[in-house]
Amino acid sequence: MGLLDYKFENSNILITSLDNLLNWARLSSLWQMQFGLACCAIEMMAASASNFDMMRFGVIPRATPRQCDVMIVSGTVTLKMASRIKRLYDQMPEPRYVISMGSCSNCGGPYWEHGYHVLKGVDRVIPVDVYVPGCPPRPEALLEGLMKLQEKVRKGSLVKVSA
Amino acid sequence: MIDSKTLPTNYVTKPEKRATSTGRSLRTDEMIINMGPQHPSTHGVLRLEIVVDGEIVVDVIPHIGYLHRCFEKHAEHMTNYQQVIPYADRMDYLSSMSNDWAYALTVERLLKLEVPQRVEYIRVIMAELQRIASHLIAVGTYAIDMGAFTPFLWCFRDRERILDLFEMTCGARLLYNYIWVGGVSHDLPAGFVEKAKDFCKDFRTTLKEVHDVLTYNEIFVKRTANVGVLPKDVAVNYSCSGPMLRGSGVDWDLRRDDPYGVYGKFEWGVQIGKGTKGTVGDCWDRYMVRMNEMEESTKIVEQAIAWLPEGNVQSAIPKRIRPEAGEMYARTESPRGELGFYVISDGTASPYRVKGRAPAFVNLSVLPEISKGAMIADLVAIVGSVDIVLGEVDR
Amino acid sequence: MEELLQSFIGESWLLYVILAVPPLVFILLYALVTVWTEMKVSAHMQDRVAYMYTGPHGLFQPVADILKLLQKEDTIPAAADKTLFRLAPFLVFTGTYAGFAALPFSSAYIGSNINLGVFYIVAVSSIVVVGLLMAGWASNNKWSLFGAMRSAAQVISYEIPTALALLIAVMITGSLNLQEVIRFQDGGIFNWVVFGGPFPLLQKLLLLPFTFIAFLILFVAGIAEVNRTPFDLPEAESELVQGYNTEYSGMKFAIFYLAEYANMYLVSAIAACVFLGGWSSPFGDFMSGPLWGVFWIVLKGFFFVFLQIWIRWTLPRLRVDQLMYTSWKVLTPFLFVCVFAVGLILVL
Amino acid sequence: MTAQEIHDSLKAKFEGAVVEAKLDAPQPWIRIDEHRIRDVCRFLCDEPGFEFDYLMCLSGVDYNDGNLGVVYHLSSMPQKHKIVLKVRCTKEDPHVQSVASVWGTANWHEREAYDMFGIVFDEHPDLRRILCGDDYPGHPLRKDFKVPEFYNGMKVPY
Repeated sequence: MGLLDYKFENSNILITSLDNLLNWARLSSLWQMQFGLACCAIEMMAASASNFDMMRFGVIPRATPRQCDVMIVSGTVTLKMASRIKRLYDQMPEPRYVISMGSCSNCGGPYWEHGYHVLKGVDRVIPVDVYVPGCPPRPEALLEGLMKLQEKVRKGSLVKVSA
Repeated sequence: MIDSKTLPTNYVTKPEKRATSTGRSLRTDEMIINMGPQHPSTHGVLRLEIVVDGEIVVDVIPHIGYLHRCFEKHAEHMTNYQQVIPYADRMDYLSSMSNDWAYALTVERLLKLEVPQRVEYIRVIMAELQRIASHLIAVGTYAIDMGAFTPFLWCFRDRERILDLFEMTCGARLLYNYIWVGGVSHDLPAGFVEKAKDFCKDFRTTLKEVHDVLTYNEIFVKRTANVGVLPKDVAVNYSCSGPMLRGSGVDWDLRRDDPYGVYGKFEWGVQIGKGTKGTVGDCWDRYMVRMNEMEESTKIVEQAIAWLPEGNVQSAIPKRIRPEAGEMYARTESPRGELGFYVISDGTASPYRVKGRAPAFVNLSVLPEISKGAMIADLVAIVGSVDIVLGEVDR
Repeated sequence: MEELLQSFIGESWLLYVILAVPPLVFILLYALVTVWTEMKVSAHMQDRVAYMYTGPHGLFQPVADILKLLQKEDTIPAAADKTLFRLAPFLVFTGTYAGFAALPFSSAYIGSNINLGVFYIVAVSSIVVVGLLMAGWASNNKWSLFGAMRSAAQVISYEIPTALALLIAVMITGSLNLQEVIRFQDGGIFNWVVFGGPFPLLQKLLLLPFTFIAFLILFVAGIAEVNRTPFDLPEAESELVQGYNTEYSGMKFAIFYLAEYANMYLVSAIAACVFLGGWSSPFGDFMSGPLWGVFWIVLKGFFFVFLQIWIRWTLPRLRVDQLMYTSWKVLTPFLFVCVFAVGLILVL
Repeated sequence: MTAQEIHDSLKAKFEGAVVEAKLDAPQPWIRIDEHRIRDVCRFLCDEPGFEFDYLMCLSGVDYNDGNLGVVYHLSSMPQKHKIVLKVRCTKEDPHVQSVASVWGTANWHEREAYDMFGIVFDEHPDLRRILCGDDYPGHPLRKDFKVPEFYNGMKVPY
């Protein structure tokens, strides 16, 4: 959530166009955290490599969570890793988004039953915006997930939403 | 990233267990840094607890287990020997084909089963293509560790061509579930042979490109030669294997020395480190062994394609395999080294115990030995040259 | 330009404000262009296309980046030294921006036409080091601290070859004022200091090897001063995460980023001024004049910025001891020889 | 050297250390007393003619009859022969001698066996859990292991 999000009482033409501009900036510059967990990380790397080139969408991998907008949880989250992921998520500045990539981080994937050391879904520790299914998802699927996230960002608003 | 102070005390090694620098007249304090689990150069979720004296690494304590996915427990709980294969796939996700083969080979030996000749050839083709793909990632990420970004993307570009070949064979890009006990899941599709031939032909150009921009680059040589030297005896004592062992000048390759499949029929050479740019067993040697192995693998693939026999791709085995009670350890040469599976059967349809002997796990354990006294930048170079896959280290 | 403005508004503080604005505008515009160019150039070296969906060929991407960074939460770590943490990025940018003050953009415009221009730029760019050290220390992060220590050591070490290389040009041109240095080289490509300056042929030929080496070293040391590959140790991604700016987010990080890019141009422009005739046209009187001057200096500056980008995406990174070795045991001795030889040739 | 010869020499050299052997199995194995395994390994590693310099694998096993076991797969690079050694210990008193001083690689393998089965390797240089967290309850690969309901506040079962 940004500084101005949901701070205005009424909507008018100025605020809506500012909305559009700010959302456009956010969605076209989703810097990704350079952070791989397991098999899916390789597909994530493939998605940022030459053939799929995630940078077309303005996604740049950054090494530090402080400069990231989107965390792609790519792979199995183990119990030992979960606290670290939580911490990394906490270190990211708002507005921040999470893409859960692959079945493992969605729900435990193939490790759901006997995985005594596997967290069954990363959404048990941090909130997730987009789930990308697959084991592992193809790079195209990740790009689709990214576009879904962009759609979500586009819907953000500065205007207070009444409950 | 994560400050050691805020973690429970048992996460940091006790001072008396750590090596310390001595012989300084000026009293200086050492600093403990955590590299990882999120760090650009740890190739996944490895955590290194580094004790540094300025830029000099005094001690390294690897902490693993951040990707412990309970492979062995899952293997015990499967109702069928074949069902373990997808989990074996996910062990070393950069060389799934080799993992499948190692597991299938173990069970086949347990069953005393001979597979059709065509299967053997297909397996060799797949395993060698996989070796190239895996080494391409190793070399590419190594380039990133050294600060050169471009070779990484070139490597990935050409790896995609191998993945295309795998995809047309079994439909998956990364985790294939292709090599089964007793055979392979599908026969090679039409057009595979031509495409593979084309790839082998073009691939040598890529290798030359990488050689030009990276291998003989003066800065790269300076960064890797004489760094992280792993002496022969230490390598053997720590049971290192694969490029790690061969980089230290040990002429040992399971494809030749403990043969399996049809490797005996092909003409190729075992590549060992020669210390061209520095000492035998340094990072440059390990890197070079990988580069040369890719070339040798291309040769093997070409020969295997040329001699590919016709025939069945599945041997007649029951759907539920019940090997007689017993145990078997079989080892294969995966891209990272000796990949072994130790399978105990109790006569039922599910394995009693499966232990994966992961080469990266063993290779990583030698890291503290070879990185003491190096600089932080060297440590990155050394970790990169070990070529670990955390999925395999932690299983 | 200064005289012209003075005739309009007289000697007031407004004059200096107006004089100070053009470099700032230039830096902002230039950074937008260069960020985009860097990504596109690197992408085409790597068989990619990079930005595509923000405007034609992603042309508005830097704008989106800046707008996004503006919206980001401005985090300050709890354990950080908050005052220094806030101050550091501005100090870094101030150091760079102050350097632009003595940088001539054309025969008619220079922020401040001081006599000691070259000396001033060398001196004032050292402020950057203080800022970087501050950033690394205040972050209370071990990787940041490493980055800061490295960058301090690096920038200070490479200041010496830079200064010596500049000294050679100063010896030849006989002035520390950058406008004078450029005027000295006016009159075509062969009057440039890198080709020996406007001297008789024999003297030119004698000077040529030394000036050329000095120019190359200035360029290399310049890359090191702005912390770019192969000298990007302070923010070596694979070693130190992001180095001194690991803990910085949002606009503070953007200012670091901006300062880095501005620095790139600064070192390129200085090299162009003292060795390649600055704003003077390579064709003598053809295409020369105050406005053409802007064109030439920006073109020359951009050429070297492009070279820096090219090098960055090709070479691996040096290690910290090799970096020091290069500065103290290779570049500096070479330059001492050059300084001595150039002095000898000039005296004879 | 065949398994029979190795077995005979071990029997001659270490009286009472060889507990049991199965030499006609596809991979012949010899069971050694768990408190003498290090000396046996040291002998096999150093003695000319044996030279088992390469520990391929070290696995813990739960035999589900109240016994735990450790299996050592040895091979020799110069002699190109292999042998399997085994030891057993009870679940109540799971103590086995460490061989980390013989082969460096045994260090991590033994830590893994300790982590997964709770087998304590005496005189191991640094016996800590390796894969699971330090505060993880139980030893997961034992057949009687029950998955904890919660770990550090995180629900474990699906």
